[in-house]
Amino acid sequence: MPFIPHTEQDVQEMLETIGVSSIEDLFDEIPPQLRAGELTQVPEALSEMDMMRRMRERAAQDDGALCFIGAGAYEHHIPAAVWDVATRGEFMTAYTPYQAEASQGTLQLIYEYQSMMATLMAMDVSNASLYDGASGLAEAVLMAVRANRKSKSRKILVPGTVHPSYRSALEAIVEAQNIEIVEVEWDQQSGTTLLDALGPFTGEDITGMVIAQPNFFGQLEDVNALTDWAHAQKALVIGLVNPMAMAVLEAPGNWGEKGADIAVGDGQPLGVPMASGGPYYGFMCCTSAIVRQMPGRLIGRTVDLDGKPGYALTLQAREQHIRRSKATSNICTNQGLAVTASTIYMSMQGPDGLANTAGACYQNTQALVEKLTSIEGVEKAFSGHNFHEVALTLPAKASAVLEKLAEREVLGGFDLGLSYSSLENTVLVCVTETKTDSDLEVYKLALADVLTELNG
Amino acid sequence: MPFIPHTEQDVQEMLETIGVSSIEDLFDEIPPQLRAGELTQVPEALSEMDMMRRMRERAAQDDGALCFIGAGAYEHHIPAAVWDVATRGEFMTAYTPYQAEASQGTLQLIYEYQSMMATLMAMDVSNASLYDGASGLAEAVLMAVRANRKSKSRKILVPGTVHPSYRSALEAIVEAQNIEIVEVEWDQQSGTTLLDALGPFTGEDITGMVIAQPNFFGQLEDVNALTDWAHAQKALVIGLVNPMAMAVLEAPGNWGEKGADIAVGDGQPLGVPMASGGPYYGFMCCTSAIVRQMPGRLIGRTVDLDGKPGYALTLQAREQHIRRSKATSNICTNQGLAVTASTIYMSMQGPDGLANTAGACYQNTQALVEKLTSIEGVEKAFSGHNFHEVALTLPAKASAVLEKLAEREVLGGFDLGLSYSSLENTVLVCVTETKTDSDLEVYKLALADVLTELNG
Amino acid sequence: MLIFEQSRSGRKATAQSPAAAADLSGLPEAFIRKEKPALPEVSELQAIRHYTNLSRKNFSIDTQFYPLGSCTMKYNPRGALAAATLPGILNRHPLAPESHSQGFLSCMYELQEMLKDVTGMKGVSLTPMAGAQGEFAGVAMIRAYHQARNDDARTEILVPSAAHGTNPATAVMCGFKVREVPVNSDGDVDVDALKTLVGPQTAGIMMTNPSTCGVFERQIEEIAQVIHDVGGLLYYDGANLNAILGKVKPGDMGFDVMHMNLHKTFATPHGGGGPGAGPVAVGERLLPYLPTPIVGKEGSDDAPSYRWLTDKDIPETIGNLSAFMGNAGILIRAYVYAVMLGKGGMHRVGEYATLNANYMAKQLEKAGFQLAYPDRRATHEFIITLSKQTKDYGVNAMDVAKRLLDYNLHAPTTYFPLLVPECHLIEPTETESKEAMDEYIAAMASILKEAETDADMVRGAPYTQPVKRLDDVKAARELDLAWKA
Amino acid sequence: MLIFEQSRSGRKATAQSPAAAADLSGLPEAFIRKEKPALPEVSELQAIRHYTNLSRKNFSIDTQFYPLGSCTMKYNPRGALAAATLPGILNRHPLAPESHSQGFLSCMYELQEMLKDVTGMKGVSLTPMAGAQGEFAGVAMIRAYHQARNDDARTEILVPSAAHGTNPATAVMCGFKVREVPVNSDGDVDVDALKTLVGPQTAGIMMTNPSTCGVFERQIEEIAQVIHDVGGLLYYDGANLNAILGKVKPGDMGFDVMHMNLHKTFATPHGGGGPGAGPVAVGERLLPYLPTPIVGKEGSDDAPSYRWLTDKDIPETIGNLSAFMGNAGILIRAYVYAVMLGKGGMHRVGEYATLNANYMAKQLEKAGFQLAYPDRRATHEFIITLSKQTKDYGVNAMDVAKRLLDYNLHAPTTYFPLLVPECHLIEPTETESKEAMDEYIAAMASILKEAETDADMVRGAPYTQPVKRLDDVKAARELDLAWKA
Ligand SMILES: Cc1ncc(COP(=O)(O)O)c(C=O)c1O
Ligand SMILES: Cc1ncc(COP(=O)(O)O)c(C=O)c1O
Repeated sequence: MPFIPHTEQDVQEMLETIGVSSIEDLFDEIPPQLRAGELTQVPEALSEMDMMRRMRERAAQDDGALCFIGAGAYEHHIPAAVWDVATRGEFMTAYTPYQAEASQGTLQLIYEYQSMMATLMAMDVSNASLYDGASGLAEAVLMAVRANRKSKSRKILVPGTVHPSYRSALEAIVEAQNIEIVEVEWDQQSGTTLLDALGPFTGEDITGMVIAQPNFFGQLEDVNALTDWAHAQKALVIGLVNPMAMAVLEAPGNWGEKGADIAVGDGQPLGVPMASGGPYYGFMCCTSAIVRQMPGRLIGRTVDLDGKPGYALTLQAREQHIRRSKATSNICTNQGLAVTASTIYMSMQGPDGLANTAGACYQNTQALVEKLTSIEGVEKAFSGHNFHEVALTLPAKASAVLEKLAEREVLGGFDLGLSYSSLENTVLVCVTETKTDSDLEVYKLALADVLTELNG
Repeated sequence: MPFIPHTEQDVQEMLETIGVSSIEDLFDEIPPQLRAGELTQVPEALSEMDMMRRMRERAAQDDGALCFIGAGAYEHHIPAAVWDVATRGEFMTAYTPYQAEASQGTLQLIYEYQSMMATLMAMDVSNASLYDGASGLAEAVLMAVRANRKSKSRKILVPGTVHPSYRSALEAIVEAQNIEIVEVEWDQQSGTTLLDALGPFTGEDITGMVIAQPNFFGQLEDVNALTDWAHAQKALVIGLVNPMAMAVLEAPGNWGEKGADIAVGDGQPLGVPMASGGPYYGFMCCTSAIVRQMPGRLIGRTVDLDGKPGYALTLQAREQHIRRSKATSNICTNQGLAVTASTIYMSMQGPDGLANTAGACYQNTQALVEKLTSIEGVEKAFSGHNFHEVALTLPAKASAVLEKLAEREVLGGFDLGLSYSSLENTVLVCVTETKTDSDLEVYKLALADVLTELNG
Repeated sequence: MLIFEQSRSGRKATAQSPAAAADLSGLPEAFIRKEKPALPEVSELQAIRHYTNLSRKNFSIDTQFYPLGSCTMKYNPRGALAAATLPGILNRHPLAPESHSQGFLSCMYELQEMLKDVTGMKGVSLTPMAGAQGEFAGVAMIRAYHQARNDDARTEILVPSAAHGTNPATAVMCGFKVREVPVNSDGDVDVDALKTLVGPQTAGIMMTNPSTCGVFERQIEEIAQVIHDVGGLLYYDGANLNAILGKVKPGDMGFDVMHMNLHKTFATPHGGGGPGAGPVAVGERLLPYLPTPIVGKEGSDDAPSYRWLTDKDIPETIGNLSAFMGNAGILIRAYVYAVMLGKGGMHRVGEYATLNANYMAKQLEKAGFQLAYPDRRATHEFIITLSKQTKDYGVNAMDVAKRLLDYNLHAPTTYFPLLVPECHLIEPTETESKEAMDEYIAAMASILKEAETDADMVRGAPYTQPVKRLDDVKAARELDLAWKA
Repeated sequence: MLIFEQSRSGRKATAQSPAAAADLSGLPEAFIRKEKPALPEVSELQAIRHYTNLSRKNFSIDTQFYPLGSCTMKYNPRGALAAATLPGILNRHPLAPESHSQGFLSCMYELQEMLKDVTGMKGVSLTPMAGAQGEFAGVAMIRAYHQARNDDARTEILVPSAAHGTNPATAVMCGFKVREVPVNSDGDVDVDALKTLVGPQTAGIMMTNPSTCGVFERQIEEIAQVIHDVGGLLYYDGANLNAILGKVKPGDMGFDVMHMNLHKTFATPHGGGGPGAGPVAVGERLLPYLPTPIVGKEGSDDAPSYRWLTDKDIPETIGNLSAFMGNAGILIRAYVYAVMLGKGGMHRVGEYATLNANYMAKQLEKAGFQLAYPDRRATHEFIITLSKQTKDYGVNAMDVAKRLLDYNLHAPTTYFPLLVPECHLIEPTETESKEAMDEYIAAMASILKEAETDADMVRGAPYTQPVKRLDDVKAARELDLAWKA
């Protein structure tokens, strides 16, 4: 019996203690007509050896291509130590630190995580994690509505340059909350949100505004101006950022005059593998002023009976297990282990290491742009500046090009036509520090080849 | 500076404390003419990311073929938990448990290992490990010479069916000890050591005799008869065995009337990866009577000041760090981590699991023999019984066949012609529990194909 | 000591990032960060030593018996970790083209099918990232269902008083009002009261069965009838599925929609608080509303091909709840667990989980503890109440829980469900041995003696942990949520 | 509790072996095992919990400062583990054909070349499996060299009295008599005495430089002259290579043959006692005798091909010392370490190892401890002698070592080298931070105070470990080496 330790004798002794004659008897309160028959879609058990063989075969099917896709999930080097330590049984197989005295490891780690994320975002505080960036954005919007008591409109401005899946998740999650999500148009030339586009909203009651940096196109937004504009409307500013980029780009807490009120995003770039989309984690930081509106767990530093420092869950009255229907969110289980890995990752990078890594992403992206735009008909879709993603316009349909590139084992990027009808010929390409010059050359040759094939 | 934590300030403070002005000054006792110039064969540093990329590329070069080679290293399923636990920092980055109180983890584990290995071999005691099976055999021979005080001849009988590399390592290691290693001829028909071949030695002063089970050809030796014959000559019996096989085959301690005196072999099959030949470990067991002649570390159970059970290095007076030139061996560092993995492996198999695994090896081997001998000209080289290796005679030179099989990504076995001139057309094939029916079919089809190509 | 306190300015002892800073001069000043973040500057060894030592301050399944009720702290097979970290799986980009995803998609598809089978449902979406998000998806589907029928009056979700906090919190997130349904003293829902609560305003009910009282809701069929009769739907909170896995299918009990906690029932690790996975399963009526994406299968069984189903395939979907497909890596682990368990193992889970809980309940009762529902069968978990000990010795449920830590045993869930005073909710799971449970039972007996003879000592517990009891009030009053230099 | 004590007959809670027993009826009874081995029968969870908890009873580099002299307990990069466990490396059969080995062989060839460079030698064989086997290979080559010249009179190996125990033990295994060379009070070899010991009977000398006294042997050139003049050869025990890595090459000092301890200098993990790797390097004269196998390179640098060199290529080889090529997996780790260190890093190792040792030596001296060689520079390690404390307070080197454990610091090497009474041999290594050393220095100062004020307490240490001091006499007298039911 895989995983079940009982011997025949154990079972007999236990049944005797209970005073029944078979395990079956223990189910005698269940109406017989409800009892399930045999499972038909669950095959016979495989041993670990056979399972691993199957999984190796399946993994190999998907493996091997050079990946230039970003669009919310980024390939970075993860130090071997990060997951070696994170998967230690004591971290991996513990649960939520309800018994603080027996969970100081996890608790102190999360306190350190909160500290690191707060400083990286230049914000006062961070929570212990939300599910991912997209659902995190929804929680940030809900929080802004709770926190901005003076605003009555429940209106949130969301630029069209925000990740399309984030926007749809946001819609799905806040759907029942009577919140008005207003899309702000983006500028086709710069691929960013211009102050002009906000003109119509000036003077209105705006509850909050989302500002992405870099935005979905990889373009840098004028976050200072946007933040100041939003604050002038008494809106709360939600900075949606790539945390890796914050090692070199100005962080939400320092945007404009007063800084963003909430910073949110996906922590995946910080030591979490791409893994088909998860587990990642949503990080969320905010100013002290509104911490009591934060969703998710918070760890505080305190002292024990002897006055010794220790760590514990705090402000639990915001949470569902205490406040039930009045909680700030229904979140319970969060993304602890991914946070554990990220914390170790950040400690192994330090401020300079992280800046160098982010810088290498930027440089490599510039280098690829140079290479690819040397191919006739390939051009940067937008003016302005990028971090490590860039929209390139191709002399062919992006979907066709990407398919042909994949046949050459190059995953060339994200087809922007899927989300923006005006961008059918545009591909969103990402280059991180993991790519070498020869990788870029492989991409270039493959693309030239594909375009020749498609366009003759 | 990879791995070196010193800041500029640290260095300055430390130099001041020492009272020198530069690190260079610390080397002022070294004659200047001895100072090395720049290293020319060590390239510039790679980051972990770049190193891993290189290593992944190199690993991929060697990966992917189906392996039917045995000949001393065996592919077995290793439960994922085994090395997950063995590579915990506390096991992996500790050293020899000199400070017993701070090493009870390693010490108790070795005590458990000794217990497991002793019961698996049906012997009284086990040491904590030697380097590998081959060097372990040499240590066993040296031990037998020390332990058999009544024998003066220093003559050791070693059947020709013992692994050729083990025999050459034995020669190399005992070379200076004035020991006579006598090869016992093997029977060409059965591929085993017959009592007949021992006739000439009956009545002589024999110090010890090595008996392999299974032998290098995978054949089962008549261990009972051989043991009794050797004991009749007052020789000590050294059983050289595959520990996996001992789950189903009679163990050295139970051979013949009195059982072997020493059991030795390579522990690799018990949870240690093939890894190009090591690290494996040599196990060694013996009877209580001769334990004081054992080489290597021994862990004993004792009590602490409070009478609480604990574990410590014991009988250290056999070892080099105490006895120096009078030690039983020069071994110091042994193969601790491999032993750690094996101990966990054995605990996760149990007696029945190990027997089932060994049994599956045997069955799969039988199945492959049946398949391959259905090809014309392919035959079992020897009569008698096998465990999980078998010598097959081919209608072509083994070296040529193996080369062509490798081109088809089948590593078909070991070319016995390399070690036995009479067996140029014979290949030693191994099948473990890791092979499926379809693997065997792949081998059969490839072999048929190769033979057609070679023989037209 | 905090990692920050080990930091030294300029320490760069790492092979983990490019040695040189990049040239950022192409970027305008306005975009560039002015002040470095105060991340720690430590060596690789310092980081490893620090976090390795931190880990050693945790209790965990791998190191202790951990009978945390409602959380199903069962053995997390290491093989699942090995499979999930195979490079082809770990490094797959979520938006990789289907041509480079067939291996992964086939696993997800098979998992969907297995989950349909064990739940007795008609459709599964794997995307919710934990139980609570599964609840959200489920209740959002109930909402979508009523909306599609223009049945706008359905503004209430019923929740038994014993329910987990996520249930009412979720109902509110989905725009409903919450009405509590009372529970009888035998742990079953008060059906008469229920009948008075339902009506055209009833969107549905959220139930856990076995309930959080650790008993099987015997009138479930009647309850389903009552709810369905008024046009409501039944939501099944699958947190307790372990109790009946392979024995009863929620779909057969009349539930219309449910989530599973794969980090409980399917043995994926809890990770110090997560990540989990909370797939939803639905009956016929809610199929059109499943959250995206889902994996579809095309072609023959011999040469299947798999593809993502999105809002183009499921136009009435409630939408996507995350950027990609949820916690894929956890889903892989759950798939692997199911594959290693197989049909036979799947049937055994509920059996042995139930056997263990009933054994512990009986032994603790013999040892002098009071069961909350002494006349009921325990399911996979059970409740004891320490009201008597609280009254007699001034030793309450929390004191006993803390004292257990000194016996190197993790405490059970305390003070939940709220309706049983001074309670311990104890869930051994099927992967614990009789010996482990006997040790716990002996510890409880011993603590009971200690309470009689030295209540002060018990109230001061624990004594053997890295810290003693912590000042929670100070933590909340003098908020310190981030280290400052 | 032992794993055996958790065993229950018939427990088969595993997905780790075929579920059914095989049919062995094809094998004659005589071959078949009659009685099962008494291996433990436990569940996967029990095994994991047991061994995880056992590991927690160890000190290790990953959890503590571990300044064990002569052992170079430096940080073991986790990246080396990751590389060594890549499937193509981990699963390569040692006898795989060269067509399927080019990746592996290229690493081994490059490692050989790097080791030649750092040692200043002409040839390297990677095969010895630890330092002691490297010593064996080296001295066996010295023997082979003299034998090839029919120089049969050379029956003696000289060994300084401070030498590690493996040196004399090895010489004896190679058939030599051992003669001890005295060491002066400044830690250098007594060259005058040496001159009286050498002659036509001298096969060679085994030396460690820096010596085990933690000082650099300043007269090494003269010693080389003396030995070479009488026709002997010089063996370099590379255990202390960390002190001079990138600074001095043994080949330049006049050594003819040496081993390296890759588990020290090249940062491969010590594994609770091993495995290590002890490659040998030789000068011109001993090239023909190197142990097999070695990796050779053919073809151009652009399109190299690698192959095994065996006794066919090296007919005078002393032979093979293991079944295959030694501890390949450790060699891979060492290769990775060298690659990540690079030329620059390699030069830094000796520098910072030396800086750390000299700093600690000075601070401990200031704290009131007596250096064994106060007028010498420390190398990568240094010795303090606690003779005074032993006399004054009855607190000896062992007591202080045990007390350090209570400060959560691993003890240094004690009572080695034998010629310094009551000694601690302390080696911080270059990967430890100033803070870690300061903590150790403070602990030592504190223990000194304790010795003055409460010697009994110190003599009873440790108090914080899983056990107190163990009864070694009982362990040896009432031998219990294996559990019996
Ligand atoms: C009964 C019950 N329902 C719902 C949940 C919420 O699940 P999750 O924590 O995965 O969001 C839990 C988990 O703690 C639970 O015990
Ligand atoms: C000086 C010295 N020589 C030789 C050795 C033996 O090396 P190994 O333990 O690797 O066999 C050691 C190791 O402990 C040592 O310190």
